[in-house]
Amino acid sequence: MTFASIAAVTTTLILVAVFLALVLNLDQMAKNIEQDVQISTLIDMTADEDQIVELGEEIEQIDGVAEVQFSSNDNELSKLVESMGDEGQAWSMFEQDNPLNHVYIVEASIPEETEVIADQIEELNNVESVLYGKEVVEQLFQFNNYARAIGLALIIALVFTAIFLISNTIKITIIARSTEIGIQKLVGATNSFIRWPFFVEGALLGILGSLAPVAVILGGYYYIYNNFANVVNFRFVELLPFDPFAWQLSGMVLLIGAVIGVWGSVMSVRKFLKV
Amino acid sequence: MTFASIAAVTTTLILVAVFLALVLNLDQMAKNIEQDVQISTLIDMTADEDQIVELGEEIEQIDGVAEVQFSSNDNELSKLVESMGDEGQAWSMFEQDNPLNHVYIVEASIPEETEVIADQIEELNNVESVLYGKEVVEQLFQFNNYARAIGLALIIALVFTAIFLISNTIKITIIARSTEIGIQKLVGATNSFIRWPFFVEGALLGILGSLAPVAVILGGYYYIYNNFANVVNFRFVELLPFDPFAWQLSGMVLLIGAVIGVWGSVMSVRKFLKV
Amino acid sequence: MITMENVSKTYSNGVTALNDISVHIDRGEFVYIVGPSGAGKSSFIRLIYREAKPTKGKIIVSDRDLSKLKERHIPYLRRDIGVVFQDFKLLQKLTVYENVAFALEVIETPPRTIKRRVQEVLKLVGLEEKEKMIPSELSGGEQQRVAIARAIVNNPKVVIADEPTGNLDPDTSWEIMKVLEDINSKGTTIIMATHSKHIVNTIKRRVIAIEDGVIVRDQQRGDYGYEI
Amino acid sequence: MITMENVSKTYSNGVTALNDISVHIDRGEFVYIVGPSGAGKSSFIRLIYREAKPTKGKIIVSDRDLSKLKERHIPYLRRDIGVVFQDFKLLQKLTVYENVAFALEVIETPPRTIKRRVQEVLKLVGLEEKEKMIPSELSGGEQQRVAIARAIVNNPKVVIADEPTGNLDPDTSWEIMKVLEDINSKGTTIIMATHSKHIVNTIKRRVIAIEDGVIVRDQQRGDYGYEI
Ligand SMILES: Nc1ncnc2c1ncn2[C@@H]1O[C@H](COP(=O)(O)OP(=O)(O)OP(=O)(O)O)[C@@H](O)[C@H]1O
Ligand SMILES: Nc1ncnc2c1ncn2[C@@H]1O[C@H](COP(=O)(O)OP(=O)(O)OP(=O)(O)O)[C@@H](O)[C@H]1O
Ligand SMILES: [Mg+2]
Ligand SMILES: [Mg+2]
Repeated sequence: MTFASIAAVTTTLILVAVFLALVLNLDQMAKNIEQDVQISTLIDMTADEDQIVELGEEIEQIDGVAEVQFSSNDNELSKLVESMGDEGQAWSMFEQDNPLNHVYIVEASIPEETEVIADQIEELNNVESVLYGKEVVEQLFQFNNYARAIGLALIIALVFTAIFLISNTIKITIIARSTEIGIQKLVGATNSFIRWPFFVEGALLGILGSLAPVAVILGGYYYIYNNFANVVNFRFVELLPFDPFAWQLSGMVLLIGAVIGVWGSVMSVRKFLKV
Repeated sequence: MTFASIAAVTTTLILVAVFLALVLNLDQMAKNIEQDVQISTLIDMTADEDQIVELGEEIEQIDGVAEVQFSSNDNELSKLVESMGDEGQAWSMFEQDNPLNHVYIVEASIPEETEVIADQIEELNNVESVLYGKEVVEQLFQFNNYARAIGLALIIALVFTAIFLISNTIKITIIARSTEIGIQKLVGATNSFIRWPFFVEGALLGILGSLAPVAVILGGYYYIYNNFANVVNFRFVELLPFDPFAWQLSGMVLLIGAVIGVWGSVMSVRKFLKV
Repeated sequence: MITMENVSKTYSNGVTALNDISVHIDRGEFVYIVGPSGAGKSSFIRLIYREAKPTKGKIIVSDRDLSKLKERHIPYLRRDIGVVFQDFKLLQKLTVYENVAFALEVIETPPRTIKRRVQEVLKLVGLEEKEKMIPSELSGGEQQRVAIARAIVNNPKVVIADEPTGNLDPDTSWEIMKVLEDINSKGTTIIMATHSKHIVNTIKRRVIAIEDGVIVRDQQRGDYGYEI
Repeated sequence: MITMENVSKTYSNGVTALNDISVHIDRGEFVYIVGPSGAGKSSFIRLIYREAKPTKGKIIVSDRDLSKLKERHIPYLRRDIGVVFQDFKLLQKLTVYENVAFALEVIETPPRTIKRRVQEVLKLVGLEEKEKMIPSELSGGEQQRVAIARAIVNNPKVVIADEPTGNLDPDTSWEIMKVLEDINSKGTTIIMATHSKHIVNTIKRRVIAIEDGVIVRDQQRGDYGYEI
């Protein structure tokens, strides 16, 4: 029975750990995306150098602008050629006759303000147009919010699942011992005398039950981090570094295990002390 | 106790359902990606119409080629302009002086054979070069394989978790009744007489325990499908349609619940019939 | 009916409860098993209905050789034997009525017969008014009488009773003894472990005295034989 | 020591086990509780150590008014009272030694004292050789003697015994009675429910007879009073 209890705690906590890792990583990725939202200010082809500098200063003075970076049309073309891979080679013939604008790349300090800032920039002189993937950004924000909400819901559901399973396990253990508890009370044992072994057992159960999950976290995350990073390297898909993330996660799981174990045991004993 | 058991089954099966939905969707998305791997055969600028037609026929005769489609350079340019959004407008000025090649778009019937076919096409006359995102495709295949492996591992782990938790629950229920079983045997009850109530109980427990998960699947997937689809519409990220997927998933969960319930109960009773 | 040949029983903790016992009990006999606490009376009884297996020796119960009895035939042996356990062994979640009916349900008696027969037997042991109560709501003596009712309800060939009057007052004890005598006179074999000098000395029957796992006396119409 | 005033006890299923009982038991008395099965003897006993609460009336045990006793003070009441339960109530996972020692552990007796005292008491009930066995390895009478040992081990002010000889042969019964007489002579109050006419009529003490929940007789140096 004790083995079964620990195994139940273990399986649950492994699930909690996996979800925590997933959700925290997703959340971090979502933050990466947010951080990466940039406004491309296409500068009028007709603007001379002074006007360009002046425009840069004006943009910097807008509230909420975090960074402004100049990128020449040559630079833009080579970025384009690069981003298109093999197919892009065909375009490199236009290097002499660059059809692109010079660009100011602007970053908002609060990503949600991107739209407001873009609108303000558009009003300025010598701005041909402003590009920031309006729809993409909005979609990303929404996706981000969804991901966070779902992630939070999943974590809460899982912690409750864990609490439920553990206290359920302990409760059944105690039901099996309720006769013993009744006899102990009849022989003159106080509630605290009866309670403390269960308290210790709960804590032990929680901690023993979280040892395997901690091992799984450390081993598994180490493996996944090292292998996954090579396979998936899209722009925003980047795992949190093993150190300190895996250690923090392990600490959280140990803590959750111990707290839930003690809590579950105390809750369950209380019911049976009324003999 | 019975309520607690059903609740434990319920929580586990909800997790199984969520994972099944996730994994099956991911798997489908991976398949979508696979299906979409195309080879762009850039045709020599110097080739005349006959030669182009001939090349098309030659390509079609290669083993494993599923489809060959011609796309003129005008067509390619407008696709390019389109795919680049606002920024692409600048390029439309080249419509008169199109720097692009005519293209044959080739699809392999087995996506993994893409590389072999591309190599064969490259050998043909009037082919300037062959583009198929070698690295991207390989990465996608690898990602796909990883996703499947991880998905499979997760599902197996979860089904075992479910089996473990359910049989654990039933086992503990039976431990609590082992005295009763012992007495029944001493009064002359046969094993099957004792076993069948547990059999029924196991099945009921499994089925009752899967009702809530089925409700969650139907309700939750309906909501997510309708909302998520609007938010995330990247190329390959497409959810399986509610009907029939959610119904199939519900059926699977019900079946898993019933089978696990009966199995867990039969397994656990066996141990206590040796009185 | 029951034959034991050189039977010994040593428990897994090393205690030898019975040591080379040989005895024969005929169909229709009424036998008292007497002896001090811990002598081996309950162990002797447990061997007959195969709750325990002998370490050595041969046991034959109503033409079944217990050493050759297959696991799955044990229930059928037990249906021929009604047992009053020293610790009652009632099903705690069932009512008095259901506990007694259970012994009939396992042999698939028709429900109508069950009802009539259970009420008949409950009346015999004086519990007709408590049929809806569960064991934990009964006094010690009442529980003992439920155990007796369950043992005799399906008219078994043998009734084995381990201290069936230990928790009963003399009046009730005599009533129970009357019931046992009655079914014995109809041909049922009765084996009864008891500490009651009075009963043994009043209703004179065969007495088997066990001490330290050995039969020290086997006497027709014997008396209890121990000093008070 | 123990005073009951107009005490009634009706169980939740409607059975009135005790009906307007008034009684006073002095420090150092030795009282038999007799009466037919189901009369209310065990219920009477359960009220004293507060396993059950009276439906009506007032109970005072060693200067504690039980109706005013706080939940958390119940353990201390019970430590003053040693109880031999009719169904023994032994801890099934502990050995004989540990079961008896448990009653000393709850009152935080020093380990050395525990060891000496437990061995002393086990010798008194004749179980010194079985101290390492668990209850399921004991005969009925042996379990009963463990229950007796546990009840007297911490020298309680009152010993309440519910049929302490129900599973014992006459010899062992008399030994137990000697033990009870002995601790009674040292000032311990003894209350003993019993069906043994012999014991009551031989060791003459105060007899309280209960029938149908009512005290029908309360007699110094009385006899058992029921016909065999
Ligand atoms: N399950 C068991 N495992 C180990 N030893 C046992 C077991 N049951 C009984 N014993 C031991 O075997 C001996 C005989 O026990 P048994 O129950 O047969 O005695 P008994 O004659 O019925 O006594 P009583 O009159 O007290 O019921 C005792 O010493 C007891 O401790
Ligand atoms: N927990 C309970 N719930 C309901 N009814 C009970 C409970 N305990 C006892 N009774 C009933 O109360 C009555 C008195 O029971 P009690 O146990 O006091 O009898 P007793 O005198 O000890 O009998 P015995 O000699 O058979 O042990 C009985 O009719 C019994 O059915
Ligand atoms: Mg016995
Ligand atoms: Mg009683």
